[in-house]
Amino acid sequence: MSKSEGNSKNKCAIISSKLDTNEVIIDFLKKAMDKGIFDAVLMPLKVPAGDSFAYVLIKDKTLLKDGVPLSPIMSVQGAKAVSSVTRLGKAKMKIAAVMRPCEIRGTNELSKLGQTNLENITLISMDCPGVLPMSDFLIDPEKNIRIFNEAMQKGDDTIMRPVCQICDKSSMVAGDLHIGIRGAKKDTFFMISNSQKGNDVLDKLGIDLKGDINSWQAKVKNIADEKHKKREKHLKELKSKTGGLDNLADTFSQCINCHNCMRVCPVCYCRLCYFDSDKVKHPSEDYLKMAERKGSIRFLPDTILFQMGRMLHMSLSCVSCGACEDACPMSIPVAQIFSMIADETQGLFDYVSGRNIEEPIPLITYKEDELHDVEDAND
Amino acid sequence: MEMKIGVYICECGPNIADKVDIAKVINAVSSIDGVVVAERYKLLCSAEGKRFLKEEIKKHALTHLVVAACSPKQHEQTFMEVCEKAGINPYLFQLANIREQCAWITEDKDEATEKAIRLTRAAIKRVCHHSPLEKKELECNTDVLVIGGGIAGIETSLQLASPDRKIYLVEKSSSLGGLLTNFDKTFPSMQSGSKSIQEKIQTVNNNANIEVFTNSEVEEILGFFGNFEVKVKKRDEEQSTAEFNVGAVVLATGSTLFDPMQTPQYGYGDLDNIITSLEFENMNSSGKITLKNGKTPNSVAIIHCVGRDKTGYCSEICCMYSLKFVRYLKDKISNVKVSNFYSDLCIPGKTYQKFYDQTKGKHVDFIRSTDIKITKNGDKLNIEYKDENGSKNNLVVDMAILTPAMEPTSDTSRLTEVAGVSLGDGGFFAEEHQKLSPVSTTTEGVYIAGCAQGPKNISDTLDQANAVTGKILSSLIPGRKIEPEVKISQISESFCIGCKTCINVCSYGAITFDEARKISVVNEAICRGCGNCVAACPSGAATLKHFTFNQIYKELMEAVQ
Amino acid sequence: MAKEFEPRIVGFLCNWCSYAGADLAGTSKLKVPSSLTPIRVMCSSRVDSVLVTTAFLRGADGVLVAGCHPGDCHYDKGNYYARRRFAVLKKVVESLGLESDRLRLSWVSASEGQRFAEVVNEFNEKIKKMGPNPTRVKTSL
Amino acid sequence: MNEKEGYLDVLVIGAGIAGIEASSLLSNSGRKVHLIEKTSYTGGNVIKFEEVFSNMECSTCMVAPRQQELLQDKNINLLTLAEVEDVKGSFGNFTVKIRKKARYVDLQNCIGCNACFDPCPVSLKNEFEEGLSERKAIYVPCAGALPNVPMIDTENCIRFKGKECKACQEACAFEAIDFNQKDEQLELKIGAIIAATGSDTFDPKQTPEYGYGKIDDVYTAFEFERLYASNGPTEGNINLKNGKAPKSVAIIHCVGRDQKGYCSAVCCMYSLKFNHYLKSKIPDIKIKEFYTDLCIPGKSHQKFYEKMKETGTDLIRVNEIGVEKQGQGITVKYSVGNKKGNLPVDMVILATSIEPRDDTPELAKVLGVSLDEYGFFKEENPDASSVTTSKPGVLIAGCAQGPKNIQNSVSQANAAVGKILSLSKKR
Repeated sequence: MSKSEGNSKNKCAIISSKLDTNEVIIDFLKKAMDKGIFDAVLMPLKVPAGDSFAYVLIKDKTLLKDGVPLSPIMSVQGAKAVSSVTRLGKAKMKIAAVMRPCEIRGTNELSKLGQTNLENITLISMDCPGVLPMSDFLIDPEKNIRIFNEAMQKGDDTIMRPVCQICDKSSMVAGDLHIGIRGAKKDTFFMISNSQKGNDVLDKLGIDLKGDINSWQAKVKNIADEKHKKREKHLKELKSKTGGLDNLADTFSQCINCHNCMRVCPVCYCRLCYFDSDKVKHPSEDYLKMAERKGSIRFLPDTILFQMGRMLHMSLSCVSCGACEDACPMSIPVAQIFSMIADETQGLFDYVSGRNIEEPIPLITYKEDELHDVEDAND
Repeated sequence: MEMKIGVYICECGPNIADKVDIAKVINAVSSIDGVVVAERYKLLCSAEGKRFLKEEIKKHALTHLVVAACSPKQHEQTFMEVCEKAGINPYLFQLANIREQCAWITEDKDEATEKAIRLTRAAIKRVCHHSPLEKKELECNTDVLVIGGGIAGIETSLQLASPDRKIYLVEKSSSLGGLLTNFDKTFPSMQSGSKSIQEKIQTVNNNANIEVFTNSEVEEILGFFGNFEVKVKKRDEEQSTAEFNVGAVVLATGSTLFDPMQTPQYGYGDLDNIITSLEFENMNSSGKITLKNGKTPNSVAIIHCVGRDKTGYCSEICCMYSLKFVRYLKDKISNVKVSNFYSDLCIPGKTYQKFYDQTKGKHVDFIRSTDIKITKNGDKLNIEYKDENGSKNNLVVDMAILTPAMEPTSDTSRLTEVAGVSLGDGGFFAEEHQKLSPVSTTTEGVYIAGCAQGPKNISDTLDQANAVTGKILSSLIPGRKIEPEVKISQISESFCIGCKTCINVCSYGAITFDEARKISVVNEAICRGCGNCVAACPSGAATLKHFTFNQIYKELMEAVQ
Repeated sequence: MAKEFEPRIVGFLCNWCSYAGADLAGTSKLKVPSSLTPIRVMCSSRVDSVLVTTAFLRGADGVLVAGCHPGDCHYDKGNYYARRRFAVLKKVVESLGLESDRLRLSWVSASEGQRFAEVVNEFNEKIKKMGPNPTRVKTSL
Repeated sequence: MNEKEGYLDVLVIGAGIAGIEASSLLSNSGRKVHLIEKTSYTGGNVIKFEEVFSNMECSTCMVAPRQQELLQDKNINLLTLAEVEDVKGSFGNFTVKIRKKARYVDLQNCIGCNACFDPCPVSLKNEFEEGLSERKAIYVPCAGALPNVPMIDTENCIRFKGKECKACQEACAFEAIDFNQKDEQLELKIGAIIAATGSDTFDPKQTPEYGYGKIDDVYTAFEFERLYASNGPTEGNINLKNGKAPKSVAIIHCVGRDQKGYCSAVCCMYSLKFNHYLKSKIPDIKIKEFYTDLCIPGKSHQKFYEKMKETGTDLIRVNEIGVEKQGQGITVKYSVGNKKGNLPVDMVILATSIEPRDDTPELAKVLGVSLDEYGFFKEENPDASSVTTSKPGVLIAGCAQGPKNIQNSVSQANAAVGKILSLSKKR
């Protein structure tokens, strides 16, 4: 079952505009800043050199025009940006954070983990077409920006990252506001509110929530179902390719223990990763002993332990954003593997990371009567 | 300092020696780094054995001790004491269980020897990573806050108050006494209830060591066992707040009656002459049992178990007080006919059946019934019911008394927040352990007494009040410090990033969040050392003393060698 | 002839129930395979999944986590959390196509000496059938 | 403290759950406790249970840590096989004489290896296991008993009947067996006494209509507890005498209630617990509970009852009931109102009433306290706290005061301690 349809209780407005999606969002933000609804906006901006994109906190509204909400790449996972602004307390001004659905879900997870304070943050998402693989993009940024925009227009995801191609939550509304493109008539957009905060923003802007959301929901469901099928098929194939000790070892044989995947991961929020700490650094005699037993031992050691450990620690919060895979210098399909694991572990508890800010992360709670297939209480 | 580990294998008579080739074990462990001596002894837990160990520790200037012998449940404490006497920290010791979990369960001697080597090696490797741990002592306040001025709170206060222990008794309403002040008599002795409580209230008022706050509510309780800070809001003419410190808190907030308006089938509130048990107590205390029209009832129905379906439990005392009501009625109106509509007679304990036997009799009926409905019949009441065989029946009476279920008082859930305890079955305060700790909560230093813990009679309520007294008087003693558990969790300030996962999984509220530093902090006085937070913490910021990752890792590495 | 495969099983036993149950197996002189190396922890909730994974990847042929029966935890609710963590661990191992049958969670009470012996015997037999854990000799782990 | 100011030590009689809890709490307060126990082991009746209602918690897991602590507690002087012979004086200043029977096994030397059992030539029914298994003349009642040190039953040991047997002594590697041990008499100066001697259960041989003792597979509650116990005679396998598992069971409530004249407060709940026992071992088993009034008071118990009902427990309210042998089987004959019924079953369990221990009158006399009409210790005032007796300084706790569940026993144990500590500080 696909879980990516919009919330059925969502209210929506239909906005008519001849602008493109990026422009519509920026226009909306500008109006909101004019009315003093937001003091600042956090969103991707093209860097001055023009060859990349970065999250920028924009206080001067004249700079809004350079914003690219639907940037062709995910340079930094937005949840990390929100966390850096609010980890130590609520933002001192009202900020609109414009991000992709997976980034918002990451933000929600971090909020549950005390790493963001969303009190003064309004989370705004949009239907996500995916992003380009970082390594592809960097070959010729200018050309790739163009290609990306064309693909986006056509709704073609074949050039996007593999995890984007199998993302069945690309329209999931998990923040306060969502701008919908899918299923919209020409020159119209859906402005969907998902919270009281969202309602208030639209109210102040004089936008009535009276639009009919059905065509967006139908289209979104359609895409999500299709992608969900693709996801299941792809992950199954991946499982057979990487599954088993030999395949797994082969898959990670190129890992250089740089831990970049962990560093860019939005939900890897630890100050110091467990696997970077002294706890997992053992005296050399331990490794010598292992070498003796095995005949030889690969260095750096404990690659699989690191990957499995990270799965144990954060697969329940993984939002399949793909940041890890972009960051892997050895092109290991980390994000795909993590997506596969995350679907399984989250499925144990019927949990979808970041879907709902009220839903507790499964490991901080329990039910008395559950999971009997993993225990053997009576013979 | 250089590590000098002594390893001693206990023969335990033939128990280990016959099953394990001890010489082989000694041989296998002697060469491990840090081991300066490995020897066998016939019985290490004997007086001579302990003397031997003590001398060995001194002779070899040992820094760490490993004993391979029986289960730690048997003699861990024994050998820790030897360490202490010999001048090494008792936590620099490890016991390898090569008797219960090796010699006694393994048939083959080679296998047993091999396993004994494994277990002893693991203990040696582990002990290398032990840290000396010290007992701590914490100052404590011995005063007590008692919330609720009913019989449970009053009894607790009276038992606890003394010149060196001040009691703060906080009551929500304007006067002390609680429900009991309404009772003319109490079962089974039929002594005067209100008189005995008035006497106790007088004693409370005369006790200089009890400060009573009426019309007051506890607003805030911060801190932990031995050191709570309390804020009480007084609803006097001018609102004011009192602040004081105590070492323990007693929740004795009692119970209230189920509201029969929620069960319209009984006609309460609609029809005249249908009253609740509490209303009947008051009517009886006023001296006269009358109908609305001033006449004396000739027939009365007592409806048991009102609201039981909704609350989901038996309130324990209703059958008995219904029998008491029969006595009230018979005392005042000798020829009255009383019919008890009940489902099961619950009169547990040694004295109640006699009370029942002496109450039943002429004009006292017990009708086992279901599906009761009360309707109007002229100026009388018609009780419709299904009898035991399922056939419909009815009875016309002058008056009906409802015995509603007992429920937690309205401020119970607010107080769970204030006192940091949880709600249990039926919405009453949850005890720490259903059987063994009925008056404690999972928050150390917060106790429950009386009907706040669940429906019960006066005698059991007083027992609980005294039980709380026992708990407090044995743990908060003037001049004595509190010794918390030694093997507790600690959270590294430099690793913690404040995700609060540990706080969420702790059953004892032992971890708090330091808002200023944005990190979790373990309260040493509360932590019991289960290690749940350690396994929950993804960053390894939480560690459990004496069960650290490394200590366990070393053990398991030996297990897989 | 090659020596019969002797599994290496790590057993994390909670102090209050399962370790006591294991002791009782001893006091009752029951037969328990020597392949199990017991490791005492105060509560099954102390057993973090990384420890179990470490044991597994270092070549343990089986890892047993044993604690008080649900509802009996000495620390109130620890075993419920332990069960969730174990479920996640098992799912991760299984999803990676590794042998999740080498991991076992059992509830053993202090009076269940017999059950403890049965659990270990059964697990030992199962592991014997599975053969040695290939992680033990895998070079690139 | 001297005689004038009063002694602080406390004597606790009975090392069941109430006695254990009272002793530990007193010890925490810094008091020295002499805990005397008639049998050779601690834990009383509670350690006979596999699980306790309503959470179905493992009883051993619950109590064993407390028993262990008790043995290691330096403030508690545990005297097993001991009984009070004489008490003189008053609150704060009692002189107590105690007779401590010889165990013939040294508590210090014995390491609990049980090597002495096998060579013992005597075999007899094990009382702890309700006679369902055998023991030797040197024995511990069950595996895991604490202290884990055997005793010699001199009534059955052939050496004490004049034979020259020392098989156990020869088997002992620790010189723990000492045939020359003598009974001792101790005199203690103490300030207060808590009697926590527990209770017994009604002997259903007094009610022949249930066929107990005459018909196979009719069990008392305690026998059934041991049948289910994982450390019991069958290691928890519920079997009929013929070795087969029962397919149908009748549980009869209130056995002995008419004779005793009171409701024993716990039988309905433990009968429901038996349901759980039976269903967990034999899922398809058919169970009928025959009862009169369901007495499941308190906030937690009805929930369990409802859970049991969901699993298909059949409860039948009866006014008359009897058990008869019919052919190879058992038939329960009962009447509901005017209707009569017959139910063939494989096994019958009798929920027997709780009654005072035989030696309660004797102990009451020694302590100088009175008994109530049922033979339990009488509390000072039935409407007040039930732990005080007519004699100051002598308190009661647990089932010695009347039938009750574990929670209330523990409450009373704590309450007795509360009374002692609170009174002493004021005295």
